[in-house]
Amino acid sequence: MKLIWALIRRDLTLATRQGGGAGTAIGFFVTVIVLLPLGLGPDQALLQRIAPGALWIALLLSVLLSAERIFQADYEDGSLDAMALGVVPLELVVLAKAMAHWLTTSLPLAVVAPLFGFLINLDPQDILPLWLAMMLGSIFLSLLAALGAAITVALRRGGLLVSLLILPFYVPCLIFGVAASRASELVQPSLLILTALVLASFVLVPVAAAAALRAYLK
Amino acid sequence: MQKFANPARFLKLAETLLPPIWGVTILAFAAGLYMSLVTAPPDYQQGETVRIMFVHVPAAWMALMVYTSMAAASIMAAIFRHPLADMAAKAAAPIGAMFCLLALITGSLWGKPMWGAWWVWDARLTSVFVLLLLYLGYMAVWQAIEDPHRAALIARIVAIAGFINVPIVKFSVDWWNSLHQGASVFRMGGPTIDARMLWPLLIMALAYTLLFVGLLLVAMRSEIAQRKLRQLRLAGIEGR
Amino acid sequence: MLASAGRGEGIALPHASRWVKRGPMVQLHADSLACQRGGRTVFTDVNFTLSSGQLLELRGPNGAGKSSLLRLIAGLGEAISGQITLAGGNGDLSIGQQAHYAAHQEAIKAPLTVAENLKFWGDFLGGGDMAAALAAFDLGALADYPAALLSAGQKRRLSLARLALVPRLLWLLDEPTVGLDANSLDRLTRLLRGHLSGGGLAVVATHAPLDLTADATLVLGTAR
Amino acid sequence: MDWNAAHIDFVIAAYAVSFAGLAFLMVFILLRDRKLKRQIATLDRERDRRDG
Repeated sequence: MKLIWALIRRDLTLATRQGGGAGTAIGFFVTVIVLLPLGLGPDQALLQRIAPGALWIALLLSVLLSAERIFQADYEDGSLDAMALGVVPLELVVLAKAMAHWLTTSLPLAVVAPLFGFLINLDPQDILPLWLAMMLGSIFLSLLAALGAAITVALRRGGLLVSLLILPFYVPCLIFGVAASRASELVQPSLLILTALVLASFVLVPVAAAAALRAYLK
Repeated sequence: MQKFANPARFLKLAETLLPPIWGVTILAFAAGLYMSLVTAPPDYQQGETVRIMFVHVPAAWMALMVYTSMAAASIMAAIFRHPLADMAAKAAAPIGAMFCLLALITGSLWGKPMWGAWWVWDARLTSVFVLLLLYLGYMAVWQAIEDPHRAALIARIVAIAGFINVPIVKFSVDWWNSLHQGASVFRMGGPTIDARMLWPLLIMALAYTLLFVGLLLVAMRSEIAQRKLRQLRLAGIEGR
Repeated sequence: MLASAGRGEGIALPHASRWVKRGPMVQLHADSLACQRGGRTVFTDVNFTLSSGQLLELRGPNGAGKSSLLRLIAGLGEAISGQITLAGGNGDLSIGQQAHYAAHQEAIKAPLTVAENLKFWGDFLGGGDMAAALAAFDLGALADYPAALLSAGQKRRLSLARLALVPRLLWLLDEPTVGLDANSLDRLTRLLRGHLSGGGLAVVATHAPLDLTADATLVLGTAR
Repeated sequence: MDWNAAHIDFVIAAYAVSFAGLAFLMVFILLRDRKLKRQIATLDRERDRRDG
């Protein structure tokens, strides 16, 4: 697996050198959160009730925003062609790219998200379950973002299509993620189902995304 | 290797099948309408509004059945590399999307008199809504990619992935629904459906299915014609 | 159907050295190949056979399908008819996985330095010889410069350096001489000659003639 | 069916929308089919004229 780690390490250095990745996503996230009280009014009780859901939706949209860039650069500069000729199956390349995107964008977001909960009066004892659920859910979000990116890699205005294609897949993750965030105790059914979703996507998404990339390489 | 299956055989088949299909479809609709509007009894609770069921339920069934057949066609196309299967899925998508839309509209028209709200986050209606998004996503893929062969490869993946997503969404929305509301009051015509209610439902479902098959054959004929048109135009350009 | 589709099925990831086989006759064979791009036929009925140590030169006007043929051989394309087989290579690897495909796009990441770019490809392709790669195109001096600052010619040299980084049986070069100065051209020719004498195969699409005698020449795009 | 029962307008609306939707779908598909057939016919005639 040294070969896969080379790809993840390269993407990490690229993200840190170019910056932008986590920064813009967190910026977008905070903007969405700030808009909520402006739109719904400063009623603390209302905000507290919708806080976990709102944080999850903002996280989901922020990851979606950065989805398009996962394969774009590699497709345009020919790296994808060269990687397809590597000994590493394309499925593992997709997994590595998705993990790199998770480490550079979704994970920082998931770590930071509950901290911005105070803006919308998040109940403090909800912070820990929210954190745990978001850490887990963000993997699923990144993997699906990678699938959306693979499907629209060569399209000019792919961004819109990615959202339309991927949001239906985000529905289960949102439902179980928010349920797990409102947990009385940490580990309970919705968190387990969320884990199941993550594990299932670990297997299914790379296969589908690799097939999509192959369609563009052909 | 994508040898273009000769469509002549399919076109001849469509030519012979279409007239009888249209005939039976009209009969089925006539019988179905008569039975659902006249012979079926009003519901003891809902009164006449239960008749909306005869257009709502078949549309919902068809929306799911058409998406399932699109996924099946995509799997067939992936395994047997048969381009007609891709075209069948592409042709079926708009028809399925229309059924889905009709299921949602009639569902909300049924919900308004029953619960006083145009849209109720009932588990089934929500799943059908997500299904509509899957249809739109699938159709958008064909629009977004010019090269037909490449579009077919991508559309297959979207159809199959979407198909895997449908039960997951259904499960999560049911679970979510039980979390926020009690089991929805929206029972489909009580525990055992009265025979006089069941027959119109089945006849209407049959009519919808026949209409789908007929429209699918015509739409596939158009897809073949469109591909032929594209090749004629390309051949035209190459000549100059 | 392509003899071996461009999917790496090999579970065990073989190490670089097992790829270049000395001795037994390796043969790349294509018969009645036809290719379509976006509904337009690019070429039909292409046949050739290439054995160890031989160079096939592709000639023909732009858009004649030279790049498409190279991509087909690398497994990055799908022929509508005909087959490509590599006899004698490593059985459980596809043709593409035993080939280097140097395309117009150089697969170079601007923020990374020259050394980091090469290091990544070395690691990703299963162990690379950095020193040889840097030396092959005299990139030693540029090793620590970010690729963004390189000129077109230097970028081309970095891209071609991958040929020396990881030994592969079959070289597919798409107009490699573009942007190279005389010195680099000479280095490329020496590298290619070494590859061929070591039993490697090469298919090169080029306008500028290399001062290497091609064993076979295939002209595309005339059968209009 | 009792035509002046409560909410009868919803039932009529539901049926009307359903058949409007299906009719629109049919018309759309059949028109597109005929349009394509005509386009192919003209192109075929043109090609025959050019090659003939």
